[in-house]
Amino acid sequence: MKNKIYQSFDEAVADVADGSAFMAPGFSGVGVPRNLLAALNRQGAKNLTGISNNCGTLDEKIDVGTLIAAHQVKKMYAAFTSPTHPSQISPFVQMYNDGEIDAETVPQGTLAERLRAAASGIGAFFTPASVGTELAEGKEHREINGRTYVLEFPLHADYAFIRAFRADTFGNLQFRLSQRNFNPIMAMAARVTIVEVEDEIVPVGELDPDKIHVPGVYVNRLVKIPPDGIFD
Amino acid sequence: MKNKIYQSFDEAVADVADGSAFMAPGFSGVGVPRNLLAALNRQGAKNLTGISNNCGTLDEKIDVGTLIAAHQVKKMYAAFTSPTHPSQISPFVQMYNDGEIDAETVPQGTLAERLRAAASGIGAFFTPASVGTELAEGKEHREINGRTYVLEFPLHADYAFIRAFRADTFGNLQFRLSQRNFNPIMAMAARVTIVEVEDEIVPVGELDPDKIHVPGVYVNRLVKIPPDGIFD
Amino acid sequence: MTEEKPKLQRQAMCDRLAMEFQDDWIVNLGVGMPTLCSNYVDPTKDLIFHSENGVIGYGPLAPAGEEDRHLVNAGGQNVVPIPGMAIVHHADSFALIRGGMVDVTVMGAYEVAENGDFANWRIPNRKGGGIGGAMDLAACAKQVFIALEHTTRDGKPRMLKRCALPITAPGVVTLVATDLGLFKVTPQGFELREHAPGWTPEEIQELTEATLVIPPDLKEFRFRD
Amino acid sequence: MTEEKPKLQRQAMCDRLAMEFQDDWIVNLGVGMPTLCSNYVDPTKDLIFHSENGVIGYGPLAPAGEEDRHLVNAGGQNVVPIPGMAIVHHADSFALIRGGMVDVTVMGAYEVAENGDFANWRIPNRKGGGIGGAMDLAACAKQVFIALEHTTRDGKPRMLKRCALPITAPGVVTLVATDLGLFKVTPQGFELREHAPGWTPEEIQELTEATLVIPPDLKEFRFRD
Repeated sequence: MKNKIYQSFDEAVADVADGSAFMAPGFSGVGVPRNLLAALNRQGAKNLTGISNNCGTLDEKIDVGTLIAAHQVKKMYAAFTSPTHPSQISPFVQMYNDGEIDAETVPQGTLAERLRAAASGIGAFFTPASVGTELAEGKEHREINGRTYVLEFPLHADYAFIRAFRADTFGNLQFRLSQRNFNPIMAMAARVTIVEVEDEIVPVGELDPDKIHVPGVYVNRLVKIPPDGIFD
Repeated sequence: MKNKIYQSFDEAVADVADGSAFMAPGFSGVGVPRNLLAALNRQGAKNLTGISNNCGTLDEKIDVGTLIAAHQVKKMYAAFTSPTHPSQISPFVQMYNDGEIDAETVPQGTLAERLRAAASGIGAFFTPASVGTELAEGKEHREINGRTYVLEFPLHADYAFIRAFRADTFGNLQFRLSQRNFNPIMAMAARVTIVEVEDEIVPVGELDPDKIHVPGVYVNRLVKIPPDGIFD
Repeated sequence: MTEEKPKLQRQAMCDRLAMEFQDDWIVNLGVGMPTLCSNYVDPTKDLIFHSENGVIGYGPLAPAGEEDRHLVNAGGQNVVPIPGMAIVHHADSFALIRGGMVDVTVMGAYEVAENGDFANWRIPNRKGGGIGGAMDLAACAKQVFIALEHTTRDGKPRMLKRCALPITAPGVVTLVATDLGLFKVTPQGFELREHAPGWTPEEIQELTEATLVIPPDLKEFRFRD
Repeated sequence: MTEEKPKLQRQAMCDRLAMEFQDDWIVNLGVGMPTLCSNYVDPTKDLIFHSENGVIGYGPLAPAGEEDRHLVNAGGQNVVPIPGMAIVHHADSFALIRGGMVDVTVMGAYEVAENGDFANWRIPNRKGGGIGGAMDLAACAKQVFIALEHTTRDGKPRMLKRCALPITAPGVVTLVATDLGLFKVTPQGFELREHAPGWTPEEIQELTEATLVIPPDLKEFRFRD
C-alpha cells in the first residue's frame, strides 16, 4: 500500500504550484483545514483560484481569507462574496472592491452541486436555484416539466484541503457532526486530496466499511494534526 | 413523533393504487425488499411502472419479476431488459418480446444518477455514458470542454420499497455492505418510502447521527421483517 | 407621531411565524432574526429543524459550557443534538432542499414585494453578495416566510410594490411578519391579517409602499400564550 | 485443421490481462470471464477492486461456508472484505466511475473492432439488452481491456473491422486477450503483440476479419510464472 502519511503540513503542500485551483471546506468555522491553509500560506504559492463557501472571516483564525490577505489568490468562487453585515470589511472585500481579486458569487447549493458534478463526471446540470435573479443572467435557461432551470457546470480543482476527524492509513475518512459540510464532496472532486486529521490515523482495517464518509481511493495525503493545531 | 411503524407488510402497501410508479432496489439479489414486493403482489395493484436494476431473476425468490409475471407491471426502467445469458427466458423477456410489457433500457450509472437527480431537484444532467451508442439515439447531445455528453432526466416514483439492515423509530436507516446499492437513492427519490428492516428497529436516538445512510425525514413507513422473512 | 408608538419585538414577530409551522414540518431558519423562531415551542407539534450544513433534526441552542464545537446551525451557533438527528454532507443537504423536502424556510430580508419577490443578498453599490443558501431555499422550499422590520432605520418602507434591490427569488414569499403586523401574500397583494396593538390599518398603510388589502376579518396581532 | 490446435485457456487470457495492471490501480472486473483476472496475484502490486454495487476494495472469493450474504461483487459472487474496504451507494459508485477514478475495466464482449469499438450488451433480433454498468464503465474508465474467444462457436471472427452489433462505447478498447493471443488497439488497428503457442500470425489472421498489424517484436504469449 502506498504510504499516504506525511510528517508535516509543509511537506504535504510543498508541490502546490502557482496558478493552481484549490478547494477549502468549512462552514461557520467548523471543518476548516486551518493547518493546511497555514502551510499553503507559508509555502507562498500565488495566482491561486479558491473555491470555498466564504472568502474569509474577520477573526484571527487562519482560513481562506489568510491566503487572500497575503495576495496569494486571484479568483474566488464562493457563496459569500460580501460580508453578511455591511460594516464588516474583510481583506477580501477591500481587495474585491479595489479590483485586486476576482470573484464569482455562487448560490451555496449550486456550489455544492457543481463540486459534486466535478466529482461525478457530470458535464452540466439544470438547477432551479437562482432562476429569476441577477445570478442567472446570461445563463442557459430551460423549462422542464413546467419548471424553469438554469444550466450550471462543474467546478474542478487541483487540490482539496480537507479537515477530517478520523482516518485510516489508506485514507478512508470519517467526519464528526457538522464538520462534514463541504469536506466529502471536495475530497472527491479535486485531483489531489490532502487531509489534516484531528483525532487519529488508525491502521487500515480498523474503520467499519459501512461507516466511511470518504473512501480512501480519493485521498492522496494525510497529516495528523498535533494537539496544538486542533481548533475550529 | 409520527408513528411510522406498521405491523404488517400488507398494511404498509395497502394504499398503492393502480397506475403507480415504484422503485425496487437490489443488486445480485442483495438488498431486495422481498417482503414488500410479496405484499404488493398479494395486494394486486395493476398497471404499475417499475424502476429497478433488472426485471427479475429466474430463481424462485420474490422480486420485481414476481410482479411482472403476475401482469401487475406495464413498464420497466432497468439496466437489464434482456437476460445476461440468451438461454434465460424470464417472464419479463417473454412478455417483452410478446409486446405485453414496455421497457426502457437505462445504463446502470445513468439509472442511479436519474434517481439521484429526482431526489435532488435536478431538472436534467449531462452524462458521458452511452454516447455513440444506440441508447443515446434521439437524445440531446452536447460537447462540454471537448467531451460529448447526452442529456438525461430524473426518474420519479410514487413509492420506494426499501430493504434496510437497521432503522430507528424515526426512520433513520443503516445498510450492511453491498446491501446498500440502490437503496439510499431510491429511498430519497420516491414520494412515499416504505422500508422492511432486517435486524432491528431501535428507539430513536440510538443510532449515531454520523452513521446514518438515509435520514429519517425520507422514510414514511417501517416494517420489521419476521425471522422467516430475512433472506437474500 | 407614529414613530413613538411601540412596535412589535423581534421575538414576537418570530413567535407569530412559528405558530404557523405545522406538525412534522421540516423547517429551515435563516441566519439572524429567523433563528428566534426556534424559541417558540408548541408541544403539540413535532418540528424538524434543518440547517444547510447538513444537520437534520437539531435541538435548541447549547447551554454555555455544553457546546460541542463540531455541531453548529446555519448561523454558526452551537446547538444540541436531539434524538433522531442525522448528518449529511453539503451536496446531500441541498439535495434535500432542492428535492422539495423543506416545508418552510424563514428568512430575513431588506425588501419584500407584493408579488412575492424578496431581496436579502445584495446591497447596492457593493460588489458581490452574501447569498449563502438563500436562493436554493427560496426557490425550493414549499413556503417562504419573511421576518423584517417594516421600515428602514430612516423610515423608508420595505414592503414594496416591486423590489428595488436584486431579488433572491421571484414570487415565492407566502407570509411576512414585520414589527407592525402579519401579512399574507395573495394574488391581490399584501393582505394585512393581523395588526400590531395600537396600530390602525391606515397607519400601517402609511409606512407601506404597496397597497394593503384590509380584510373584514382583520385581527389584532397574536402573541404567544 | 486449425480447430484442433490447442488454444489458450480462459484463465491464461485473464492472467495475461491482469499482468498489465499497475500498482495502485483501481480495477473493475465485469461479470463472467473477467472475474478470473482476480485469480492472478502479483505480490509487488496493490490493486483495488471496485464493483458497481458500491464495494471499493474487496478481496478474493469467499471460501465455501464463509460467505457473508451481504457482500457480493458485480457478478453476485460472495467475496471477502479486505482491510480498507469502503462501501458507497450506487449513485456514488457510478460517480467514482464517471469521475474517472477507475484505471481499468475488464469486460467480456461479443465483438471488438479495430477502431476500439466493442459490443457486449445486445443480441440481434432480441428486444432490450443487458447493459448493466458497461456503458458507464466503457465510457469513463481510463482503459478498457476485453477478454473474448477469438471466434464464435461456429467459427466466425469476433475481431472485426467494424462491429456489426450495437456497440457499448466507441473507440475505447486498448487491449484484447483472446484464446489466440494478445492484441493492442493502435491507430493502425489490432497489433498482434503475443501469439498463442503453436499459432502463426497467418493462422491467427485467417480467423480475424480485421487486418492484423504484425510487429517485428512479436512474442509468444506470456503465461503466469
